[in-house]
Amino acid sequence: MAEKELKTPLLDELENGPWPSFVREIKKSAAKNAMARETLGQLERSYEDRISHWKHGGLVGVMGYGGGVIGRYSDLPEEFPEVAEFHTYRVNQPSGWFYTSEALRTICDIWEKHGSGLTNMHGSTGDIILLGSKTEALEPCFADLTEAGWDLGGSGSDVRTPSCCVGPGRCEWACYDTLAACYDITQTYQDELHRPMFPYKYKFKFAGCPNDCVAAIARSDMSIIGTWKDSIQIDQDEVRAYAASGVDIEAEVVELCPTGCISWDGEKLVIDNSECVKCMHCINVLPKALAPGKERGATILIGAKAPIVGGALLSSVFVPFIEMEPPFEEIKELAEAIWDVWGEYGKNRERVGEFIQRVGLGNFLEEIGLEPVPEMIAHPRTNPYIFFDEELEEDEDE
Amino acid sequence: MAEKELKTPLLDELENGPWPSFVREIKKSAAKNAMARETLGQLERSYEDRISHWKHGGLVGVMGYGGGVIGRYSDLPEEFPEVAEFHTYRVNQPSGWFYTSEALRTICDIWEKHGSGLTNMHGSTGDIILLGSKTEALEPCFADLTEAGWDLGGSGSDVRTPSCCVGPGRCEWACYDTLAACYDITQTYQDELHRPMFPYKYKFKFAGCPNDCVAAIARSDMSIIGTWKDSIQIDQDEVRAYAASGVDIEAEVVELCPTGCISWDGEKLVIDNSECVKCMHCINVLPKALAPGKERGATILIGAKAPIVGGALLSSVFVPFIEMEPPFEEIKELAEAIWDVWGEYGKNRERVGEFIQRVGLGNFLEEIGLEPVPEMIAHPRTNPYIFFDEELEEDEDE
Amino acid sequence: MAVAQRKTDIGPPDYRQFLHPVIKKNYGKWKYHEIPEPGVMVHVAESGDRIYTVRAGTPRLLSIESIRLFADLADRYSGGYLRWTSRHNVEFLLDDPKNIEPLKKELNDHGYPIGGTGNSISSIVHTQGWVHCHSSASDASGVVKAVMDQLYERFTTMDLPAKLRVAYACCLNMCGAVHCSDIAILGVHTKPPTINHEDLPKMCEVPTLVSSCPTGAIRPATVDGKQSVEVEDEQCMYCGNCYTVCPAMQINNAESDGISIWVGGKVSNARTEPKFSKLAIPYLPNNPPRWPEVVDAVVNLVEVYAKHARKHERMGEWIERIGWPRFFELTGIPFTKYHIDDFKHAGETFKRSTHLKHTH
Amino acid sequence: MAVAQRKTDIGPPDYRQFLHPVIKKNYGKWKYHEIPEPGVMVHVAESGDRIYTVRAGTPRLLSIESIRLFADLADRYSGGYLRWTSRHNVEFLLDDPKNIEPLKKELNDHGYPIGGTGNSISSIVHTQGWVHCHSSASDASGVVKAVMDQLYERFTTMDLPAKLRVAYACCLNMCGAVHCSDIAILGVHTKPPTINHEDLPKMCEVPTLVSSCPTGAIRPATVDGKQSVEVEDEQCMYCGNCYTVCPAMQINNAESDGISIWVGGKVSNARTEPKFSKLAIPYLPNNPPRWPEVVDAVVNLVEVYAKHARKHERMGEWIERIGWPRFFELTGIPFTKYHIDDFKHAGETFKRSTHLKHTH
Ligand code: SRM
Ligand code: SRM
Ligand code: SRM
Ligand code: SRM
Ligand code: SF4
Ligand code: SF4
Ligand code: SF4
Ligand code: SF4
Ligand code: SF4
Ligand code: SF4
Ligand code: SF4
Ligand code: SF4
Repeated sequence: MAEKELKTPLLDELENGPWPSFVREIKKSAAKNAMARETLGQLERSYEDRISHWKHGGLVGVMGYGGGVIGRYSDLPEEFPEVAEFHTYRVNQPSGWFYTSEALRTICDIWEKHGSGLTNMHGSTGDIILLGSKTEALEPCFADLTEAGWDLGGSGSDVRTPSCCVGPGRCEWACYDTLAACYDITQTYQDELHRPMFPYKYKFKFAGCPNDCVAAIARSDMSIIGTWKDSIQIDQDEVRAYAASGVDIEAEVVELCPTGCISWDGEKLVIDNSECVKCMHCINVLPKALAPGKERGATILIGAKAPIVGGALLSSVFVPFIEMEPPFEEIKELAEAIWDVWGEYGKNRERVGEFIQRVGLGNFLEEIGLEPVPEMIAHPRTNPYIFFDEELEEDEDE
Repeated sequence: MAEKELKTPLLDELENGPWPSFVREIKKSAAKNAMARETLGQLERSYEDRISHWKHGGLVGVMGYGGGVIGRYSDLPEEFPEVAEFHTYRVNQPSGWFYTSEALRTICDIWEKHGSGLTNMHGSTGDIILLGSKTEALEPCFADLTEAGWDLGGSGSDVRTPSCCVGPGRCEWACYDTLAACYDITQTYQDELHRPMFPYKYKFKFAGCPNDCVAAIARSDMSIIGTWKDSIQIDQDEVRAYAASGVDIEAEVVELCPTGCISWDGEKLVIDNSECVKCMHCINVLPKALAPGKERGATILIGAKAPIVGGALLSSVFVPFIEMEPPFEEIKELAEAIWDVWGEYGKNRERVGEFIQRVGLGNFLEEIGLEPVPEMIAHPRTNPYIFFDEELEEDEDE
Repeated sequence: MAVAQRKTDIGPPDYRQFLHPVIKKNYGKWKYHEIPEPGVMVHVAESGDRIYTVRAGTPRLLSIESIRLFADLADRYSGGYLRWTSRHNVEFLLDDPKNIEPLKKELNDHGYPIGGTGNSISSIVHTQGWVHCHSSASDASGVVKAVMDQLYERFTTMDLPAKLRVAYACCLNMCGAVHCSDIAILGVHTKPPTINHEDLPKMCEVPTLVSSCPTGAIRPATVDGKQSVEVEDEQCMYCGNCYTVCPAMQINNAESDGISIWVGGKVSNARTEPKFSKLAIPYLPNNPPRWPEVVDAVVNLVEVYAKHARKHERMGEWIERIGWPRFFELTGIPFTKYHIDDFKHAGETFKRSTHLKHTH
Repeated sequence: MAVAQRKTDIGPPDYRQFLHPVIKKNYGKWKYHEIPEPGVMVHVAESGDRIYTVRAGTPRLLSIESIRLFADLADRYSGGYLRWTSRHNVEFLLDDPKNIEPLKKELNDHGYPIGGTGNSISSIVHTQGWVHCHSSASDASGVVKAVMDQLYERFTTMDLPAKLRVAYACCLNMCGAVHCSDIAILGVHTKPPTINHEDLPKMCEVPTLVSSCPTGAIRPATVDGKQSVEVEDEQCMYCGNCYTVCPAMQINNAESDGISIWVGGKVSNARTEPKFSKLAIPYLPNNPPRWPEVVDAVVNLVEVYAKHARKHERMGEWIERIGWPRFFELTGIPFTKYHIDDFKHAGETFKRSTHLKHTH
């Protein structure tokens, strides 16, 4: 089959049009690599049949690791023997997806040697995805990767590859060092990352400010989102310059502040910082004039996940404000406390956000040893179904 | 015991203070009536013991009716034999709680003859509550009531006594005739009101406008709330008069409009009625200047209830706009269609709001024969768990 | 057992016979209203006719003696026409404004205060309590009387930011609109039911009883050879639903019953959508005859609200503007794990954004 | 089986070795940024230093040939320094603004468009589809390519009211942030799984399988004498969770798999709190290679939004302002019963007020 000329009329359609074409990418590799060629062939079949031709992965991986490789098999192995086994590696990306050309070439060379030559830059979790490896290639490829300084990321019921926004690397709004925090946490939890031992996956994401450029609040069991406590820094000259240049400060800034805490008299922008909820909007619109305050740190939120199976969750506030200095001890203490409780009482395939809903946030906090604070909730309960402790402490509510 | 002098030191405390005292009320009747006196005695015991001394009611009522009487027995019958049986009648109030002195005296006379002389004017559902009757008095009291033109209201799993706001009787904002609608529905459903045959209770409440002075949206399975479709009527002279008299139109009206659809230049109030959500606020603040539009009717909402047992519900939109003319056929058709479906599939003690949540509003609408409209929802579903019909009609979504 | 002559299903009397002639004439043709003073309203019809309303507070629990008094007052001042409101205030409907003052004076002399209009605290909607109900965790009328004695001036004046609706219910059945009130006072049981295994088999059906429990805390069990049930204490949140369906599940408990306080609900659609009340204070002790802890808590809430809210801002609207953290700060109410929802849709109440005011 | 020399648990390389010298020097000391043109940014440090970014779109699925190309371009124009963004665009980090134009030209010549900054549509975050995943209801890269071909100009310009984030996922597992995107395209199965009773007993544990179903649609059953399961079709909503835990529960179906469209989600805390995406179109057919129905639907949504939203208003913020009824009206999308939630917290999505715009 690999010999026959490969006809892909349906996929060829997708070489047209202005947007860069993944088909062209596959063909680039296919020119030299049989696995890539058969990927194309099988994909064309999927386009004809309107169905995936991949089967479930079995347990494949590298020795000593429980995660980092996603097993995959073709359901047309006779026709496409080269991709009969077609596993992916999740290679842990560097913080912030920063590279040098040299680093990239190293990865390309290794992947040319051991795999299909196809990648995802990057997977949704953040990894470098090396797409399509045979089982026999796994160990040698892994050896070459680690030799060159690269390691695998997570998969299965483990810590998943943490990721972070560009942060202090290039952003003026980073309220803490996202790159350092992401790297430190990744290194600290190598064991938890490589050896699944949780009820289900556990994702960390680090965003430098409430803009959340890494979608932490939507996709991570532990979302660490930068913020500040004190007053927004204002350069009044620059505000006036924006106004002069045509920005309608009233309509674009004042009226869109969610708490209505900004006023502008044409000369001076005044912010009632005690009402500000640190949403970033005014700063976003006037980057030269405004900046987050100086007393910076992060809000820790927990429990985000996709809908399977109880419904999607956004993370919810766990620690309203925390200082973020290396070695990030509080984050680690919190994460480990969570793993202890969830590890003991969590059900199989129950994300921590679901677990908390099941056992009750109040009870969970007691187990973790955190005080409940009203910042954790949108509003207090509306239903009267309170589980009172054995002994009611009356004066608790005086 | 009824002979002994009655000491009520705890309750006597509640004769002090400026607010009218229910203890004084009980004493007024107790002066002439032994049941009232023992009510006071048993209540004093509850104040001492910090617990109710009433027991569950059994099945008591008047012949042919299944509702309208709440049975009640003392758990201290030896001590308080006069209130050993202490049932209440729910007497159906007239629409809007309008009375003449004569009508009231008739009720008082009947109640002097047959009961404790104590009442609630009125019960939370709206009835005149005659508080405390012996079992043997039920039939004669009922005979006298009906003879005088009064009938019982609902209790148990039936239509409950409908109630309504004062509406066109005294309110300039009534968008339909709440008094007439309430009366008509009550008369039409005498059978459903008196003979429980539903899975659970079913309450109607009629409010003339979105101010909802009868709390329909919070407390009725079918909430009929007046509204309008066209433009708010404005008398600009009166707006200016309010402004002149010191009302801050900008702060009190414009800025508090939930959709921001009002503007005021000091001379003229302009409302973008296509954005207005008919919340009433501007009209409430400027009653002389503004009034609901002329194309009036009601929004029908369904399913409100208290928290037992699945959690409280507010009613939700069922028909966004309906004209409200006698004989209120649409309301009746809807109510009956609901009773059919809920009556057939509802579980025991399952309110219609809970039932709809269980079977799905979409399915419920299909059963009732109503088209789904986006006004029924706050927003479309966020979870992807769609139960598709057998055959997907593709063009449905073109 | 002939039903013969006996009348049934006649329904309530036709309200039209009870309408004041001015109302009949101007029915549905009202133009506007004014509230010249607390408790007094004038509604002006398109015809120019006016109807004056004098509103008085009552304890709701009325002796027929008092109703007769109202009837007499109506005869003397309002042509015999009167009504009650949806919050059990009595309203006299007058066509002659000269009758307002004498009527007010008589009502006041008899102890019925004039007020409850506009931005006031109107009467507390409430329930039966120990006067009539079997499941009440506290009395209703007594708590209401104690609270209103302290809020009296809020009834007779109108200088709150907006209407403030207080409601009381004596158990979780919440007979009223406690679940949507600016301030709700709610009797709560805080211990699982005590089971009378003697009576249970006689009085109740076990399957119905088992299925009545929203948390599945009740299980069938054989006790002393009889078919009965047992309650998994850990799972019980004391709703009393089992007691409603089975008298042998005694939920009342003199030691542990008490009162909780809820805030920020509303019913009207004015400005913001209707809202549920939210938990402010999970538990206060049951302290008859004057429930001082409850009275203090309510007065504190009213005063903090009165001081901080903006004009036209209902309790819940004010709290949403300032945020719950500040609400707890300003009122001095401690935040506890009980405030965090852990019932069915608990997760919906968690704060799922970084919109926080970090100020302390 | 000695692990000996083999390195493990070394973690990713230290990012610091990959930072451009200007970044290293000004790390954490950035003052402000500007976007002089689509796809080009300049970040100015407190020191006055500047770093220029040129951002190019990619298909995410990259051949090592293309990565080597990027490496070459980086060597020639950005000192060898580059990064990827969280939406798989590639960014070259330049200290010399003179290199911007030639770099742009070369990228364009190789077919990689410059843009994705500011109020544009950046690259579509997506998943594996038929390229690698077993549970995909549709391809990922193909749909994305077809859609982006039509939205190309929205990538290279910045004249939308705000950022517009599009995401794609090929099944309900939603690998990405589809559940919080301005526009989400989601592959859906619409029929219950087909059970391979032959393989099931060999491959899967029945209890795990039964408990994997969120609606309890799966029950143990004996088929042809073998221990297997059956699915109550009425209760299945095709989530595919059973297929994830058991390959014998084939969920893919060439006839009935298709695509749904969701709108109005967001992640940032800017102005409004993060929001979930909501259902816009329940089902469109799977039509490779160009999915015209899906492309049209997305383009329509973008155009209606672009025309009606106010400046800085994200899709969801716009819809909340105008209300869902008007959204359906403006987009011409029919409202069906599928839009009404009927899953767990369904009731929370009902309209529980009379805040309605009655205009037609
Ligand atoms: C490769 C990747 C998609 C991609 O093309 O980028 C991916 C691919 C798969 N995901 Fe995912 N997920 C990927 C990121 C995500 C994300 C996004 C994220 O991590 O930020 C999510 C949503 C966030 C979350 O975790 O909730 C995500 C939510 C899921 C879920 C649903 C989990 C849930 O709790 O709802 C599953 C189902 C499962 O775990 O069984 C899943 C399962 C899978 C499996 C393993 C399929 C399965 O059922 O076994 C997919 C393997 C596909 C393949 O053949 O390669 N994947 N998955 C992403 C990982 C790449 C990387 O390491 O960088
Ligand atoms: C008398 C009254 C309270 C009052 O003092 O005003 C009342 C009294 C009782 N209600 Fe109620 N309810 C009364 C209005 C309400 C209301 C308000 C309303 O109708 O507007 C509600 C909330 C709205 C609603 O229907 O949800 C209400 C929600 C309940 C519930 C909870 C129902 C639920 O679905 O959540 C129960 C429990 C039950 O039905 O078993 C209940 C049950 C009861 C019972 C029958 C107690 C029981 O468990 O059997 C009470 C009898 C007390 C007694 O001894 O007189 N009562 N009950 C009200 C009826 C007077 C009247 O006819 O005018
Ligand atoms: C008499 C009564 C209707 C009845 O049929 O009995 C009534 C009568 C009026 N209401 Fe009401 N409302 C009455 C109960 C209610 C209720 C129901 C309740 O309290 O349980 C509500 C909903 C409360 C809530 O949202 O929780 C209610 C919410 C309103 C509102 C909206 C207030 C707001 O801003 O949220 C207005 C408008 C206003 O006052 O500005 C209003 C306005 C009015 C007006 C001004 C209407 C008019 O033009 O005549 C009437 C005099 C109001 C006053 O007292 O200041 N009425 N009003 C009820 C008097 C109760 C009492 O004795 O205190
Ligand atoms: C490079 C990147 C971070 C990274 O580490 O890779 C990034 C970088 C910047 N983001 Fe972002 N954002 C990046 C993904 C995101 C995401 C995540 C996503 O799209 O999945 C979000 C959340 C999106 C959402 O809410 O759904 C995001 C929400 C924002 C916002 C808030 C926008 C809003 O009004 O809601 C801003 C502020 C603004 O642009 O006004 C922002 C602003 C910025 C600034 C201006 C920050 C700065 O001062 O440098 C950067 C250039 C923005 C631009 O492209 O116009 N960035 N930004 C990501 C580029 C993605 C891409 O290639 O297109
Ligand atoms: S999340 Fe904030 S700090 Fe990080 S890149 Fe985005 S805007 Fe900058
Ligand atoms: S950050 Fe947001 S809340 Fe704070 S002042 Fe700016 S716009 Fe307002
Ligand atoms: S609900 Fe409306 S119409 Fe009825 S009394 Fe209240 S304000 Fe008037
Ligand atoms: S009724 Fe409400 S929404 Fe309509 S214009 Fe008046 S304040 Fe605005
Ligand atoms: S609230 Fe509870 S205790 Fe009070 S009257 Fe209603 S059912 Fe009885
Ligand atoms: S009180 Fe409520 S939760 Fe407790 S056992 Fe009875 S029904 Fe169940
Ligand atoms: S979304 Fe579903 S089909 Fe697509 S990669 Fe993720 S698990 Fe596979
Ligand atoms: S597809 Fe989902 S709902 Fe259907 S049987 Fe499988 S797990 Fe259950």
